[in-house]
Amino acid sequence: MNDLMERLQRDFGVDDITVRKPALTTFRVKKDSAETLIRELRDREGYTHLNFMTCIDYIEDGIFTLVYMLHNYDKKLSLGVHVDISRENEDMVSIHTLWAQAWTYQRELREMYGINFPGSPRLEEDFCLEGWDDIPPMRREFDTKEFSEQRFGHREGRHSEEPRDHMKVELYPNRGGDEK
Amino acid sequence: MKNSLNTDDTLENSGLTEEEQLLFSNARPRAYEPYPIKAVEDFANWARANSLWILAFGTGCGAIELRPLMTARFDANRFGVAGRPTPRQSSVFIIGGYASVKTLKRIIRSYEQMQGPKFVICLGICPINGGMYFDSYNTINQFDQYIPVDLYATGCMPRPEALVASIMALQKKIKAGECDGANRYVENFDWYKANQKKVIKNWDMPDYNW
Amino acid sequence: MNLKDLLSPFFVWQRAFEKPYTSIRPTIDRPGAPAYRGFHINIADTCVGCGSCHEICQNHAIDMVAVEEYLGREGDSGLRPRFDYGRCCWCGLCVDICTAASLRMSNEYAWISEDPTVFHFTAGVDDKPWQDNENGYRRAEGYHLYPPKRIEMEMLPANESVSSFEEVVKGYSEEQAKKEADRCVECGICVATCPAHMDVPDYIHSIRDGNYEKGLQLMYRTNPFPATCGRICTRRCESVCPVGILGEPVAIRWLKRLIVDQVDASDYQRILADTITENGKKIAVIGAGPGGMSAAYYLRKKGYAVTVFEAQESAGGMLRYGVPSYRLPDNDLDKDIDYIVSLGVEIKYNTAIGKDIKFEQLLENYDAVFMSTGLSVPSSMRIHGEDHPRVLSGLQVLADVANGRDPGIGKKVAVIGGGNVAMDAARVSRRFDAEVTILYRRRISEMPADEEEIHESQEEGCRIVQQAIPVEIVSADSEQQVAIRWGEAEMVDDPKGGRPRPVLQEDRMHTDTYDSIISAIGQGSNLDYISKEMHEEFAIEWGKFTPGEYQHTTLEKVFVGGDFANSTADAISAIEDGHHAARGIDRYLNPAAYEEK
Amino acid sequence: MKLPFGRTTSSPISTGHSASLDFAQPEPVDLASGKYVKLWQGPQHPGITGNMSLELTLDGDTIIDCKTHVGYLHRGFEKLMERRSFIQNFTVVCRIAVPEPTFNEYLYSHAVEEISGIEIPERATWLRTMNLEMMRLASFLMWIGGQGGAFGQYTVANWTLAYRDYVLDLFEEMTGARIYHMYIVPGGVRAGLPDGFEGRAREIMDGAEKLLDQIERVMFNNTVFKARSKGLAIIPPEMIDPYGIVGPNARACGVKRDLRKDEPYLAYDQLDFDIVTGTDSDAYERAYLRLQETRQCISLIRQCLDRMPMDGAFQADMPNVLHWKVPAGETYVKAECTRGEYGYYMVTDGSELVRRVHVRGPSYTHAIAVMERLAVGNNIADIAGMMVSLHTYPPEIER
Repeated sequence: MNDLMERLQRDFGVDDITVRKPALTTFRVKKDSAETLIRELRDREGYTHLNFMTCIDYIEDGIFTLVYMLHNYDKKLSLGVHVDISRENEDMVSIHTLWAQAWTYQRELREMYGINFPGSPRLEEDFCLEGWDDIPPMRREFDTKEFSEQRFGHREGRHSEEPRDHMKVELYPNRGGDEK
Repeated sequence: MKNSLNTDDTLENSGLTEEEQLLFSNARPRAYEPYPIKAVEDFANWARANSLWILAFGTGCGAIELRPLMTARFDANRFGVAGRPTPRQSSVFIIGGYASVKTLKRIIRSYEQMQGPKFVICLGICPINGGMYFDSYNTINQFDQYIPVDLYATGCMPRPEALVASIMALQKKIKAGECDGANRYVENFDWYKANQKKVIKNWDMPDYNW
Repeated sequence: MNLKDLLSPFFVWQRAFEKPYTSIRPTIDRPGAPAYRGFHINIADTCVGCGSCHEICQNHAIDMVAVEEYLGREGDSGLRPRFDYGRCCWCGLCVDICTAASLRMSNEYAWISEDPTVFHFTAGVDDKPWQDNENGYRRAEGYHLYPPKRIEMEMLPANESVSSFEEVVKGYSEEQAKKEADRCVECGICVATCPAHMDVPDYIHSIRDGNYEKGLQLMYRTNPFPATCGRICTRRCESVCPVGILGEPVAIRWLKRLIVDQVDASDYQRILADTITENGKKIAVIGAGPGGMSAAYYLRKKGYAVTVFEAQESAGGMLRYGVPSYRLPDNDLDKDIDYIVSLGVEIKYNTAIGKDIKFEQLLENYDAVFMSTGLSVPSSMRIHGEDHPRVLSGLQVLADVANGRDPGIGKKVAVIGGGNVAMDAARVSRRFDAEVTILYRRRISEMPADEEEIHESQEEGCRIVQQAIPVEIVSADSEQQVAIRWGEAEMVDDPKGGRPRPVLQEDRMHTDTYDSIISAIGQGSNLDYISKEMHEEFAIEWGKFTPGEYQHTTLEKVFVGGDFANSTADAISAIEDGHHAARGIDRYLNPAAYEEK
Repeated sequence: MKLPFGRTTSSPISTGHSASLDFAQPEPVDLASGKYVKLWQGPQHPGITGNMSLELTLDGDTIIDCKTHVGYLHRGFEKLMERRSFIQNFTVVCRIAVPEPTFNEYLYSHAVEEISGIEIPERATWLRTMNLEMMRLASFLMWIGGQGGAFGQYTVANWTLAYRDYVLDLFEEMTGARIYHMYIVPGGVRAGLPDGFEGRAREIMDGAEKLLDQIERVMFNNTVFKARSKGLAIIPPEMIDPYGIVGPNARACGVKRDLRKDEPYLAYDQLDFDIVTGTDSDAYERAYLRLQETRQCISLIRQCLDRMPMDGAFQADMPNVLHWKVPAGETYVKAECTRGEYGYYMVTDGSELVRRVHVRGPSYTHAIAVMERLAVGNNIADIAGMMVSLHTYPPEIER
């Protein structure tokens, strides 16, 4: 594992290498070399299985971190390849030529985060949603509860009290620390 | 040129292209009118109650309990319940819990295609008040806003026994001639349609699926 | 295709003779499993309305609604959970978290209706057919969603504590405190029970965050004696803590103490940032105990010029002279008092009202007067020979020790009484190497002293004789000694339903000789400084005031608080009295500010 | 005739693909020519597993193009989980795969435990293992019924679905619920076994064993079933890795991979079982392999009952879950469910809420990429049987 990491560090300049557990190591790679690196891991290092591909929204840093989870069946090791891209309309290199299921993931990410993967097939088709007219729902700034309340509404007739506030109002209205 | 059954009051079908508008009817649905003789109507209701044909459309989690219901252990067939593969032959629509917006569109389409008199049973908590997914951006919260409902069975999921109980309750209600869901749909058609269109943003089907 | 494969399926006929799977009457034959998670049951009388179920419900299916009959019960918010069966997913987390174990589930599962708006009910209040169902899910033994046991507090071992005045309780470490703070369910029931209504969940939250400065600010909102209360508070909050119903209550007192211990006194000014805008009015406060100083603090914050008159040479009142320093070290008390003084509160020490300055003078010279002179006179045992020189009062012993004087108790001591003063006097005596016997009229379980105090005094070697009624003090052979004649008592049930009464058994009398006898059976107030006419005007009964709203007395300018004006006679009540009187004085002197409300 | 991927209708799959399979989408056909018919199968269709739809382009009754459409069950779990606390999430996750909720519960709990460093007691390990195997048994029983039903064998469907209900009865007794058990909770499990459970479980296992023998005779030895399933939807070995095929679908073509053996979790390293593999890789082989795995389940449940400690703690020491902060971390945990590798990827940031959870269900590839490929060249009548044979659960695709 260390040899591989050293080589990746040398050849691809990967950083942020973290051993999460014996069977899982994650590292970060620049967007430009991501596809080559993943291809190399698949073809030469035996990481032939793409467990999944997903995205984490770090809205506070203004980036999307794409995660490619690769697995080596012989060594029983997994690699989490992280790629940071800007949240603002940055494209990502498509890996649909590497795995058959990759374009499905890319279609999902397009729909859920609004990330573009040029060249990926059927990217513009609806995946889970239909007629979606808001910002992509998995983005952190999208408030699903608010959206649900506005669009779908809730049945009326619900009312709840906080025990503490209720007791203050009912039992000791002029006491406690709330006065100015 | 539009082919309509009733020229006075037709539907716009604005979601369809001009070409498609020629293919679909733009007539409004019509309410069911009971037989003028009460005994005949009662007999019809008795017959309806004892041959409830369920549309085999598992719209949510609830579908998982429909399988035990229909197979050997709970054997709903003895209550006159059978599964039908097409809405045209079905009289009961069991909403199996939550309905995503995408499914709701198909539910509306299937429901409208069903021949009256037709009945809707909602399973689980989600159609009542959102349930588990009350804050989800993709599931509706109050099913009765979109399709009239005859019975609710709460639970998550309601067990097959609860399902049997709700079928029995439905039978009772039908026999009493109180199942007017489909008529409510016709009477408040515009209200239902407006609600439906509020959540279904790509309305590309006829306003009423005959 | 071979013949075997063609014939094999006909095997299915064999099944025709087997028992069918079908249940004949599906809705009746099979109730839910004994531990089925069906509809909810709440034992409304056991429930305390802490709202943990509401808090943990991910579907927002539980509302806490007010139920009239439960409002005002001790340690009860008066709310009960109301379930929305259009939301509930029957996960049972509410049952698991339920602090009172009042919530459980039945094994019933069928509720069918044509109306979607009916699926609500307040469990245990609304009548539902499953309320009496005995089956259904309950939390399993040994399964917890919060730690039921509190973090052990490190204490000085009894053999060490008995020989020094070092503080017995060592206090939590930060890490321990975080763990203990984690146990809080943030219901806020303690806030209502705390006489001062301290923001307990909030400052506990600040411990979890490691933000002690915020914690200190929160505490000073309602209590300017956090270092003191963090050590010796009677902590009624803990007695109602819902976490304590099934486990041990959150150690609120020790957590409070931790916050104060973490903040240096020199940082108080910066953290609390009490800015004072003088408003030109003058207030006199009589007595620099917790009540007086609390009033002084909150009045000062509102801009009043406050003068405190104190008969003793230092401030603190009973906290200084009645509480031994192994429970409340002087420098911790000073930490609280010094901060109040630092805001510009003037204290006139050694100034007794009535002796050094007339009460009427105060009324004349100040815009308002707050009286809080507490209970400082030991009660009499009312037995023959009580005035023997070797009969000491508990208060006096404690005050002597606090002032660094030798109380002169000798080596064999009897303490009469079962309250905190008795325990303190006994434990102090142990620290002077005396052999201590505590005589108490009733049973140990009925002692008014803190359970912890009783336990610790026993640990330290005090012998407690229960059901012992003193009858007479008699002279002993030596002048340095005194004898007491006491009789055993039997507890007799009160026919009126009150608590059992001890009845002296004349045939079981004993006489023991001691070096001294310490009487600690209670205290009364000293109101000599008030003229007789005023006594009547104040309607003082049994030396106690019954103040009106905002601690206001019948005399326009006078507000009272503290032990002689409440029934609980503890520090935290006095602090609240002072705080509340400060509110009242402000309302009285500055009514314009409150008119809008 | 010439079909996309260079296959002919007579041999549904050519086996000569190299490692660099061509993943290109088929060329769209000219519908206006009138030669082809476009047909939607699903979402309202009894032959569809779960709730998804296939957009089929037909030439006669031969499928020349298949597009899958999912999302009918999309509830946005991953979003919902980001706004629920760690304890609240455990009740949500089981809804992701309706017929097999337990794997979600286990993996979610395990991911949380791994990041926060909680060690669960041994008894909980065994209870979890047995719970998972019971789930596998119930799920396979339902699947066998589905596969039988898809080829017209409703008798078998009636048997297995009814028998599955007995397994659900066991679940009900053990966990308090039939479908959504919510039994495996971060920190352990919620309760031990009820009194007399072991005896009843053994009884039901004995019955299940007998039932499986009967099913083998009635269904697997059935000429009709053989005729319809043999040679249907062959997955060649070259497809396995490029398409991410896992579980029985991969094992049926001789790939010896099973997470329970390869990367043992829970108590699997102490249990005695072998990986079942097949050779033919067609629908029949997959079905038969699953039948054998169902038998294996029964043996594993028995082993669990034999070896499980019957008393002791079943929950680790937990913090107060009302304000539980899990330290920042990242992990990917996986388990072998009935369909293969089921995984939870979790990222936490030290707050009271999870930062990101990604749920990896095997159907994601099986029901989309693999399905779209295998459907081509087949008869429309076989589509339902083929889908069932791949064992897909749409809710785990769209979550």
